[in-house]
Amino acid sequence: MKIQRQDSGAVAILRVSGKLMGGPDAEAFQSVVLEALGQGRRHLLVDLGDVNWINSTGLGILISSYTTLRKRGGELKLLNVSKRIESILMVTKLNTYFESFQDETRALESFRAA
Amino acid sequence: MKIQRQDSGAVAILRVSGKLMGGPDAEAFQSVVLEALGQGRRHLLVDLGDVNWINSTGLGILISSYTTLRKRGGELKLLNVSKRIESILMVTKLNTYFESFQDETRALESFRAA
Amino acid sequence: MAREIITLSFPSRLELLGMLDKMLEGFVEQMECDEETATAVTISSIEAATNAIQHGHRRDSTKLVGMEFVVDDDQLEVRVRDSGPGFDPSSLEDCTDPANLLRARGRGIHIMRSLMDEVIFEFQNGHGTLVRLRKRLPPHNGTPR
Amino acid sequence: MAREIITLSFPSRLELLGMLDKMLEGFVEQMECDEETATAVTISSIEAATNAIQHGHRRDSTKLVGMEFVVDDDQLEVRVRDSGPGFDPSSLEDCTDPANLLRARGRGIHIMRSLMDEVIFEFQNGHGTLVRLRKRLPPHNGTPR
Ligand SMILES: Nc1ncnc2c1ncn2[C@@H]1O[C@H](COP(=O)(O)OP(=O)(O)O)[C@@H](O)[C@H]1O
Ligand SMILES: Nc1ncnc2c1ncn2[C@@H]1O[C@H](COP(=O)(O)OP(=O)(O)O)[C@@H](O)[C@H]1O
Repeated sequence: MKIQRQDSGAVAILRVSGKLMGGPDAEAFQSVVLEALGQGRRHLLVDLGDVNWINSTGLGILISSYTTLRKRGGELKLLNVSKRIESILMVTKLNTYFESFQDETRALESFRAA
Repeated sequence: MKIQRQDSGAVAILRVSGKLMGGPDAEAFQSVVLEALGQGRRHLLVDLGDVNWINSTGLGILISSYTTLRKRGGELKLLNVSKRIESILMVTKLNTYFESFQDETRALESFRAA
Repeated sequence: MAREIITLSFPSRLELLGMLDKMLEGFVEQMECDEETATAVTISSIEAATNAIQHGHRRDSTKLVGMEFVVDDDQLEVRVRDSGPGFDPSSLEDCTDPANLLRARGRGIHIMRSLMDEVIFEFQNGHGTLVRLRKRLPPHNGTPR
Repeated sequence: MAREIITLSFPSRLELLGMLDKMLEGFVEQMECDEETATAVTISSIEAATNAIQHGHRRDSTKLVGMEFVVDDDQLEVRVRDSGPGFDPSSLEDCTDPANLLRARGRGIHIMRSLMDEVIFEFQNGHGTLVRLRKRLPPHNGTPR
């Protein structure tokens, strides 16, 4: 897993690539999230477009970050979710928590509207 | 393996996709070549850009077509050869027979210049 | 077509799940099954292998995870074997219960059960877990899968 | 790191070579080896498996091709096993000889020998062929391959 961060107002966009599968990825992800929070980014838009691979343990990483942000009044939304990740979100009912977008501009606007 | 044919003067461009590995592919390829020849296309430009997979048996398909064309005064050239196919052509010294291009316009011009 | 079996075994390292994923991609591709089946088989096999590595073998790379892909005309069965302590499937909590929805873990088996037609666990008293994941296949056009 | 072995077995059908290719892609990716090694291992393994299917088993899908990927710190060995009649490697013609250059076949073993450091054939008197393909690995940075 690799993460690149790019900010847009109060939103930190995290562009994730590679595999998202728990273990060491969990700590790496968490530390980027905490750094963004520390620098005043309350919201997170996670771009999964280059994630070719996720399992339920990787999903746990997103959930932990979601919980962290919610405590501070922030939101976590997803961008460019593949069919495969969509399937996992559906059967676990996590699609009710993670709002998901295919268009970056719209995703960013949705944070501002909130 | 799938083949799409597109003509440009005396050159038939064959856009191959999928796997090229002998067996049934050999007959399918040969019949497209014979059809093109029958319709007055003496030269062949084989676009391997969408071939994700080739083995030495698949190489044999290209060689048979090359031989068929040469007998009728035609040429066979390659377009968009991947690193992997390049490696196979190198170690088998077949790069001395198969001229190879990354640019379609140049490839077509090379037939006209001949 | 007669039954066909493909077998794979690999050390218990999470890093090897990427290789398994690629292999599954090639496997479902050559089976020419529909996309829903392909996604279900791929995701579920990886969940079961993840559990074998993490819970069965506690990431001890000297222990091997064994997999079998058994293709019949009308169904596909993926078997995942580890030599760990086993567990009690009846004691699992429902991860879609609102109270559990935001837990970081506990979704793998639910995902398998949701995507596959049948998920069977077999245990050999402390000698390992065998997970059998079954998916029915729609009638096929006669060429080998 | 201690020696690691991944094993795979599959019916003798050329269509399954696509799956093998994908698996190899994932395998070399997680080994994090250089591109030259990755290409060599992938191409050579497929050539050896093609021969096992075509020459060893004459595409009889009831016969299984067995493969082992043995990773040590300093080398990688791919073993490909069939139960066919074997052959005499010393009688092969040189496919790069101008007289043979335009033959449609006879390049597989040459390709393996060109790309790998060592190619060893072992025969068991009509009980099969074992091809061992070896590639030395450059010193690694200590993380598991
Ligand atoms: N192969 C296995 N060996 C031992 N225990 C297992 C195995 N698979 C699952 N379990 C147990 O079942 C629980 C639920 O598994 P699962 O639904 O996949 O969620 P998670 O792996 O995220 O905990 C695990 O936490 C573990 O206790
Ligand atoms: N596994 C095998 N079992 C039996 N014969 C084999 C095997 N591998 C190779 N051979 C023999 O060696 C010859 C050369 O093989 P190779 O160089 O791969 O070229 P090709 O497969 O195109 O003929 C084959 O034609 C076959 O006679």
